[in-house]
Amino acid sequence: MSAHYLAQQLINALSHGSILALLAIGYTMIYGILGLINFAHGEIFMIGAFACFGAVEFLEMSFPAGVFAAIAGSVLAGLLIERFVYRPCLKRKPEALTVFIASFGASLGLRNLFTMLFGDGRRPFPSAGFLEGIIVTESGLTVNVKDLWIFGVTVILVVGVSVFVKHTKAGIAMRAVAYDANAARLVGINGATAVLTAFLLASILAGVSAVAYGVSYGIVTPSMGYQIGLDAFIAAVLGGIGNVPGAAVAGYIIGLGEILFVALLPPGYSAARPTFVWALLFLILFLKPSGLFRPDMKNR
Amino acid sequence: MLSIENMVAGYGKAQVIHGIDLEVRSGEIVALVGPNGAGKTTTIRCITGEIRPVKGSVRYDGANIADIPPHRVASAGIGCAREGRNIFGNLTVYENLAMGGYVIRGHLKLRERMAWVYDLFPRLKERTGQLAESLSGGEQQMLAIGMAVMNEPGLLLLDEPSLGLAPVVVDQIYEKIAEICREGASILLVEQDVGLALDISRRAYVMESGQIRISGPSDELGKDPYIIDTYLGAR
Amino acid sequence: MGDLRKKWKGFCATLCFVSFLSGAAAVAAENKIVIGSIWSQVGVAAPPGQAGLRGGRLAVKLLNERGGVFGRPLELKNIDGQSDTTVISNAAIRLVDEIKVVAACGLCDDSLVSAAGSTFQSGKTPFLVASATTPTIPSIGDYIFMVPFGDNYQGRAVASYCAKTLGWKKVAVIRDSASAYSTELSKFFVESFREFTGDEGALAHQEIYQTGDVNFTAQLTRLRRQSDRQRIDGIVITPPFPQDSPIIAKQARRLGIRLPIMLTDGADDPTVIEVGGEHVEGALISTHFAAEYPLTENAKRFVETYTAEYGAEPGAFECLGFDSVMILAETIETIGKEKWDAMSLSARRTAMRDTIQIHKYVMTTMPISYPDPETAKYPRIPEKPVVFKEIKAGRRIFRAILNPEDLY
Amino acid sequence: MDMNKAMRSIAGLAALIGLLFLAETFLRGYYLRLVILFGVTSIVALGVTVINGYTNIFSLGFGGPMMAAGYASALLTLPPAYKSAVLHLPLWLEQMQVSFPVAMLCGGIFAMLSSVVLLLPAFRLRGQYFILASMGVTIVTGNLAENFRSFTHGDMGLRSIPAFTNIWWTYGILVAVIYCIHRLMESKYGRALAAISRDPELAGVMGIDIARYTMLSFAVGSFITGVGAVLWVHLVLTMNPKAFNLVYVFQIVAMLAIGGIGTISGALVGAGVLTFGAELLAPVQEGFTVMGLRIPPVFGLVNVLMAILLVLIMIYKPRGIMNGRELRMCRRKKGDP
Repeated sequence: MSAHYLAQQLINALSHGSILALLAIGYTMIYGILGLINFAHGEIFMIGAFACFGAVEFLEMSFPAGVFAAIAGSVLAGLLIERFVYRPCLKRKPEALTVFIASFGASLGLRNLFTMLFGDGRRPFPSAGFLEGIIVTESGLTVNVKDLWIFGVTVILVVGVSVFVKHTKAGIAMRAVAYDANAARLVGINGATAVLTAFLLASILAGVSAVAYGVSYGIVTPSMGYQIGLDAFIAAVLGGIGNVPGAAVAGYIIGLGEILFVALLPPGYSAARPTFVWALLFLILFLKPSGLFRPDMKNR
Repeated sequence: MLSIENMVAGYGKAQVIHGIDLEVRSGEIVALVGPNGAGKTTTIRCITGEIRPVKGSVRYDGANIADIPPHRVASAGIGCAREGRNIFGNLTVYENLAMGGYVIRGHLKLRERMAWVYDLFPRLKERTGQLAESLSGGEQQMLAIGMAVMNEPGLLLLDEPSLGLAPVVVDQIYEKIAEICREGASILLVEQDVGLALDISRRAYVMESGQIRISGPSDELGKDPYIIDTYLGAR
Repeated sequence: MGDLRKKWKGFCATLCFVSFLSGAAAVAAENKIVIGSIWSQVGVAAPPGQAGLRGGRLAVKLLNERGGVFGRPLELKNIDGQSDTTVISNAAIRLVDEIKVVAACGLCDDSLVSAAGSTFQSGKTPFLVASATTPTIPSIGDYIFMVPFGDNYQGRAVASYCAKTLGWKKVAVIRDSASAYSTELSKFFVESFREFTGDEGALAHQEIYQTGDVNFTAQLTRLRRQSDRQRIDGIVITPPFPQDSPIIAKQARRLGIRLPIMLTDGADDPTVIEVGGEHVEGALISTHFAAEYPLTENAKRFVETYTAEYGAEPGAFECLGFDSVMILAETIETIGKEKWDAMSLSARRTAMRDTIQIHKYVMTTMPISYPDPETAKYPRIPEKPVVFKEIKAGRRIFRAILNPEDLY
Repeated sequence: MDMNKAMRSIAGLAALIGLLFLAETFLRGYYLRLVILFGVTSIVALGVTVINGYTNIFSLGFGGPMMAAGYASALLTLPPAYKSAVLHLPLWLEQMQVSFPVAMLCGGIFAMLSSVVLLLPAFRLRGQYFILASMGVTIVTGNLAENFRSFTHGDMGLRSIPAFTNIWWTYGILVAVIYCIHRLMESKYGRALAAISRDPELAGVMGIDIARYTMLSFAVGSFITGVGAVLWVHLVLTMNPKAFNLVYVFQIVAMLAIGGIGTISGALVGAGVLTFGAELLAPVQEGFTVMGLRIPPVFGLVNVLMAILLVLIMIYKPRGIMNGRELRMCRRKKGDP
């Protein structure tokens, strides 16, 4: 195992880890504040990708405009899901299971809707010239410009959201609502606003993540959010629910772990990659049931 | 300042409060005492807007607040420290206080109030960066009260501030309550320890089974044979 | 309670009415010749399923424009398999028992064929497997035929082309371990390639992924390291569905791997070029048909009419759907009108089976015939030429053709 | 009173047998298949309702044990010639060929054992973590089945599995399962389980051994789902790694959610809605002509409608169509589609 080989694999994990990290933050925030697995988060991600695809392909916008379209699409989807699925569902103070199934229904419905409209096939995702370059270092490492962009943007967003949640009034209020919604109301925090903020942030990140996914793999499909959504949720659990930087770090750990699992074992094992991710989850949950880092929102 | 008239309230079909009248005047401490399950906490919840009364009115500074949602009550000038330490365990002491002052507009004002609370409870200042859940019981109670007064409330609702605390700590807390009142806040104090409550308050209401049984100036109530028999007998 | 019972009765009545209507429709359709198909329109198998159905519909349209099968309109009744084992198994029973088709075609995934195959066999209804290619599939029974060539045959053809025409000595293979198509085809390819090169070590490297993977960089980086250490002439990828190969190609090029790429018929699809863009330029594809090759006029006509109808060039799945329907139509015509009219449904089905077994098809894109089941190693799999194309300037250009006699 | 009840049970059973006879005689292949499929699905749904509805846990891991049961039964009943041709099995397994009831029993026991082995460690986890871990069990089992080719034949799956499942086996077992669950729920165990599912903490305080009862209902439920899986395999005649994947698991959970989790009627109603609803509505999306108006095909419409139905039920009737009640009169009629 040469250092050169490892270094290249590490570079390979940059974009995949970033995609997972951005998604994982979304899961962690919504789980933190509402205590529910937002199963439809993968679909919010998918809708972002379709929004970008549609804007560039059909409306002939430029790629940067497409990125904003992706964010807008995701945010719209996230807020609609919050408004028409979770809010009416939670209003009746249901059992956790009810909300879980509703969220799963929302996910299924959106995925099927997009399948109905666009078909199951993969469509080409637009890209921009400035993302396409390849840098080859003297030692022969290949670095794609898009990976650098994705990594850079992700780091900025992760730091931004972490600072927001940690230090701004709205961010602290969000964590307060996550801890005890009733107590938060008594000091004058509007719980609904905090929940909306969480959905807004989660959706923005999902939109960016969708663009990163599209640029990296060049495709957009209605089922794109399913697999990666599960992986990202695992990352959220590993990172300690509600812990924003934790989720991001865990996203990179899983992204890198998947790459290294394939890279370090003989080719025959590559197909067991899904099993590896879950095995990692089981292992960590048994050793440290609250995740790698301290949960930051829910104290359970 | 606060006046409750003929209020009826409950949870779903179970009626808990059967028509009470209660008044807190400006600058006074009013105690609401009574046995467990008498409806004291429910009364507090009606004032904070968590429960909407079935009948009757809750007026604060002349305006009916029975129908406004809880998160608006705080900005109307009512602070509340609830039974069971209404603090955010996952936030630091500083952050908790900042949340207590959530409705304050302007950074300077927030700083000023925070300094005031730190003056009131120097212990909190020592613990400012610590997570609230790591504090001791007494410190948590101080924090809860500190949060409630951050907003410089005209009316402070205190629900069982002595619950589960060592007597020494209870004395400290009650000193602070008196101090807060001297700074200008009216206080409605819900307390199980009747003797303690009558000592600090100017007037008191005794609540039993959802109704006000007796009310009057605290020193008079302290001499009332019924009160002595029922509540102060142990003393 | 009474209300519920009333509703229940109403529901039953509606059910009876619906089934009565469908029965009535079946009687009215007596004049038509109804063939069935199962192509998934949703789920994992939907992209090839939709392509297959488009091809099949085109064949029906062309046949009906020409006057149908001996003057009668042909109807293709497709049931959406939803890529689901249970649904497909139900669909097979519906086609055999309820719609009473004379024969059926469709399906594109080996595991899904298993769900339908035994139903067609026990219902004694000929079934043409449109695009699953494992050579053991027709061992389900003598009513099950394949339209594409088997993996053994294509594997050998690709090996022959790589070793003899392109002169490759060492190859790397990338395959999907969750797909029977991919594993079987790679296996047969490697066996034949070793035979043709006479080199046991001709397979320089092998990489594996799992259906649904989108990140292949780890595998490709290892492949690149291997190609730095020893000579590799090309990469053979056997993707079960069109979706994977352009992504693999894209990531390979982005990692600086410039080796020639050979794809198999699962990748002969316009989306490969749409998604892959410049990254799949120069890739070779083995497939079933080519418009440019003058062996039959049909392939050209198929490509032209398809392009006119759908505004895009067809791929392998469209071609196989088209061929499936054409085989069924030609079979019925071969049996002849008088004989056909005199036969009962089960006799028609059996006659179709017997005809498919011996007839040499000319209405399909390429000449297709089935080998003698007594002597063939894998019976009921067609012998037909394998076409090689190259992707050039976003189009698939004909490169070569290998006839069955060239291979063995 | 008792007499009356017994008479009614016998009358109900006789009516059911009569209906099944009618169904077998008059229903054609496809409709007969739907009736059988409804029975099989109901058995699985009942098994899952025992696992998830009667305790305080919620498992999405039953796909894994079902897969184990399906493969076990297939391997035990396939002809040795087929097994030696496509698989690489230990000799004893290759040569073994058992009768259907034995295979079914083995399948059930295998499902029970594997679910206990797979999910027992996960009992340490709480709430949504458990759901996540159990989901992983289903995914991982599928992934393993795809890659252990010598036992499972990989993605191609096993085929030519003997067709044993018929209307009598299916409904015989369904009636037995309903009877057992009914008796279980009215016994001491049932009351304990009911207490646990309502308020686990209170039940614990009352001295109910939660872990033991949860295990019990978990094992019983897994056994029933295993038997259901065996029936499915011998009905569809193929077994592949995607047979009981997460999609299938979610379908069953959706059924229970629609019908109402935790009751026998809920499971049956849910299974009915999904089996017949999806099959009857499927032609709608293939496009049709109404009074000269051509409705174009919209594939996937049924799936979208089902998902919307699921969300609406969760919002407005969180306890399902049956709202947590049992329908006593209707239950005996379930033989009739």
